[in-house]
Amino acid sequence: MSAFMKRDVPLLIVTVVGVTVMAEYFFAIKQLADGVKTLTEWVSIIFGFTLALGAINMVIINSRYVIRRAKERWFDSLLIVVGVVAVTIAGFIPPFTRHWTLKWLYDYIYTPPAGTLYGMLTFYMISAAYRAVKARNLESAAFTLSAFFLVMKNAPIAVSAWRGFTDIGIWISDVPAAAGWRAFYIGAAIGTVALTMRTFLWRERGAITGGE
Amino acid sequence: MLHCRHYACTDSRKMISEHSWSEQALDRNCCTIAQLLLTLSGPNDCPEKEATVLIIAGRVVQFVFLLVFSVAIVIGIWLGGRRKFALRRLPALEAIDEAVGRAAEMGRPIHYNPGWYTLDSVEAPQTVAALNILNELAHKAFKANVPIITTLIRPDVIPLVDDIYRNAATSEAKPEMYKPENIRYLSGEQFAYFGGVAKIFGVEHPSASILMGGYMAYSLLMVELGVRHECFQIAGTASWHQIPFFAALADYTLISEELFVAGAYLSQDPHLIGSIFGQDVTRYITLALGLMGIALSAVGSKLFFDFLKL
Amino acid sequence: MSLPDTIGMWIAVFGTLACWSFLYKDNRVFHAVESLFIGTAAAYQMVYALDAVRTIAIDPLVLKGQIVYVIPLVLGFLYLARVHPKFSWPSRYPIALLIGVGFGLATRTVLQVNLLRQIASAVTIISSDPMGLFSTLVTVAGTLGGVAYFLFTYQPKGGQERIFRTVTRFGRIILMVAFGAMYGNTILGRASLLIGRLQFILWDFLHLR
Amino acid sequence: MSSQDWLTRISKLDARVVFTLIFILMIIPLVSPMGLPIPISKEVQSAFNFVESLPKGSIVYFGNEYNAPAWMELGPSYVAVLKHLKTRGLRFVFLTSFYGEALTATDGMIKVRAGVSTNPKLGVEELGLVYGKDFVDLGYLPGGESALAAFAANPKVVKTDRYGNAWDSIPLCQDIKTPKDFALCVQLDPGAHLPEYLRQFQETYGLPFITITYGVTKSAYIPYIISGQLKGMMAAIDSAAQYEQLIKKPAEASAGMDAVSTSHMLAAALMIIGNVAFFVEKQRGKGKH
Repeated sequence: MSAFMKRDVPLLIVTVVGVTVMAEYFFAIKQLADGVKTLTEWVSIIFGFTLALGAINMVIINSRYVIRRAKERWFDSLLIVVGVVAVTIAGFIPPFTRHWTLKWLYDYIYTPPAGTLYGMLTFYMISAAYRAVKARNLESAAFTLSAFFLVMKNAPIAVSAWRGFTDIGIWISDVPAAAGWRAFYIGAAIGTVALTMRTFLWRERGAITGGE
Repeated sequence: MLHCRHYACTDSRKMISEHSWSEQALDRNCCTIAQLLLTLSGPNDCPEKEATVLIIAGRVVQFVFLLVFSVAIVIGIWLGGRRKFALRRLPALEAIDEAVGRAAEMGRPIHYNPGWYTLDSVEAPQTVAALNILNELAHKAFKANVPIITTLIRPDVIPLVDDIYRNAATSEAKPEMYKPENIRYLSGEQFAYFGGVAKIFGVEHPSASILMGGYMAYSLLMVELGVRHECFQIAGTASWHQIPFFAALADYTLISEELFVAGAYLSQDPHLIGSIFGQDVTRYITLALGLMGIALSAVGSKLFFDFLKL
Repeated sequence: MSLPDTIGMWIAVFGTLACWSFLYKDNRVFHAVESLFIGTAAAYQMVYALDAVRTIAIDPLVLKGQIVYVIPLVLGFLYLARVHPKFSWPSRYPIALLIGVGFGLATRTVLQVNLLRQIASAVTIISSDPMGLFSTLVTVAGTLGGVAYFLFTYQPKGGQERIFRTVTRFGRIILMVAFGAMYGNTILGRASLLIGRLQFILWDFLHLR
Repeated sequence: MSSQDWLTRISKLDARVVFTLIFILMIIPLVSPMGLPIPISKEVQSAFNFVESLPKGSIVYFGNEYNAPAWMELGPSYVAVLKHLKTRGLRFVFLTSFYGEALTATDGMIKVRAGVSTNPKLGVEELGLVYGKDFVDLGYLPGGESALAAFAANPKVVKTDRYGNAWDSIPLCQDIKTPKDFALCVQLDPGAHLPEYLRQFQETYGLPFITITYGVTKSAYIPYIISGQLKGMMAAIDSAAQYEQLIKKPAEASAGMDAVSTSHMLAAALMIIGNVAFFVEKQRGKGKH
């Protein structure tokens, strides 16, 4: 197939769709609004297929490990494949997603590790604070001090010892930290607009066509 | 006729909140499905009067700025073809060569993750920026015979990574480096994904871990995993809620806008470098706008705020 | 409590302990639990998304004959065709659609949300008492310095260089203050989740209260 | 042992030692509470005051959006507010429109499913609430903001409650004709849906709001407090503990606050020690060269 169909048409779709979605926000034109509504609906349909592709990718790669009996690996891969297949079967038996097994899987297989690992972040945050949050230079000193005061602000025992921790903590987050975030957001905004323009003008296309 | 209660005339619009995602929620308002032409009569009495103005009230200034910024970038791209611009060094991007060099020396792979967001989300540019970096990285790595293991939390980028691998392997004349099994989707649940990455680190011992794109809570687990396995780490994100962990723990960090220019920076394409100059022009405009606002609000004028509400 | 719930709860406790074991050492039990988690999570999300495809697209197509839904379904299948290397390129079409929508959504509001409003709040004078004025000064200088930090192509000459370096360094410091504050603040939220887990194990299972 | 060894050890402390310290310091206060004082913040105090000021029999609307894994961030505040409503003799209505899970506070299984308890019973159940009279659970009305708009325009759009009882058969529902019949909206917010709620209920009907949200969202919502759109806000476990103190019914959050204190003090102490060790080592390094 020609480079036109393989490369140029997809790039053209990106630009046309992107500009349409942008225009819909600024202009009160009914056709545009309807068009974008249709597009977003299509996107949500395609999205379902992307997850299917993901599951297929997972099953293919992991069944290879199982078949090859890959060292240190095959058992975990088998569990992954079993997990995918079991839930998929449960999900395709009527009444589909309203089947109680799915709810049960969600409640007891899906939620507990997620919640636990979320909570485990505490350990990593505190140990990393010890290992890495050090005043090596002015920048990291700023990081360290501001982290320290916010920690103290959130500890009731520290605040009841000295009310000042609250005031300092609030001042830091409302004044210098807020200024820092603003600069951060402004940078992100400019970067987004620039990347969008480079993409829409087909200048930067490493991601979309693999650099073709 | 349908009356559109536009946001510009409500209290909530007057409030300025700090965080972009809540703002994005604020911005989704009913006017996107407006069936009528709206008024431009100013923010205080907008709902009822009708005039034939095409741009939705409250979005005029945004539109003008978007236009001006886009034009600045386009001019930058054009100028880039005729002039050479010098760029500030970005150590995090130069460290990519170091990462590849180390991996080649040790004979180990590099781990890459292009972030949390799907291609159709409002944070899609972060993911695309991350993939642009992966494209440059793949060329360097495959040239040095270093495999890249890309772990994914979003399956919609699988084809893009596959294309990048294939083209990099072809253009570096290393067809054996194209290995689709090095693209691994590990579920869209961040903590399950983390478990999968931990397994890969334990078995394949990557020498470097490069984390780019938008992130969620798992960012901290990822950098700590890298520390545990003594990986050389380069991390970059424009997600405000995760950048602190990268800044504190990774060897090199790309902050906010630096992530978006990374692809252009690495490619060394003069047009793209020109567009970075365009970005700086928009920054001067932003600074000028800010100074103007300060001057006006110092003399007690509300003009600046009224202007922004247009 | 029903039997499935009782069994489920024991699995949940086991899962919690298995995850904690990772803190001590990378181990097989942790990976087994995580592998099961990966597989179920991926399939769970897929099943729900495909169920949505059924209600959004297939039902209207089959039951009401809305032919237009053929387009997104075909685009979806092009994605799946990727599995075969020969049919890899057509998947660029649905991807292009996704990226177009994503970029459009991102760029249309980004200036309002991340730039104009931020400037508006940066130039608001907080109050006229000395502390308020000082705060305003820090806000304004911090925001402008931070924005200047991101300049990529500006090449200062001679005397400007020192001023420029000072301004951008100040901007960088302000960014670090923001990052540090976020780091410190995040511990609280994470700690409360850990406390929930600990209460579960200590109080409900070990009855240590 | 020379001070040199001591310093090297301190600065190269194994992460596992830190993990153990965290475990110990968080477990001790949970097993034997110390009852450290809990200072009350302005947002929580004003939320409490507002609920106190509502006349008996008022109806409170709960925008019931949340997901199970985050129970500890939202749940304790939620239960504390429910307890307060009951003791004040107020009635309440639950409705979910963003999160399909539609888990509700009175369904004690939520705590079990959130993995924080094996006891499918919540504190509120002991208060003896009567379904249909004291509270009603309208379940899940899908559609996000458009669902909110529909409900605001005509509450009867929710034809049945969660259990399939018809609207007209529920005594409490007879007192709900428009959103103006609500005295307050308590909104649970795990994902920045407050603006949508405010748009649909406050701008049109002037409904007062209290939000219960994540710790990280707190600073984003402070402006709403300043502008008076929010009567109060609870964010993360510390606000929940404060509310529990105000209603004088200490529960899980209050019990957890000692652990918050100890973990934060540990973090602060480790930061200080790490930096002192770093500086002393740096000075020594300078002395040598």
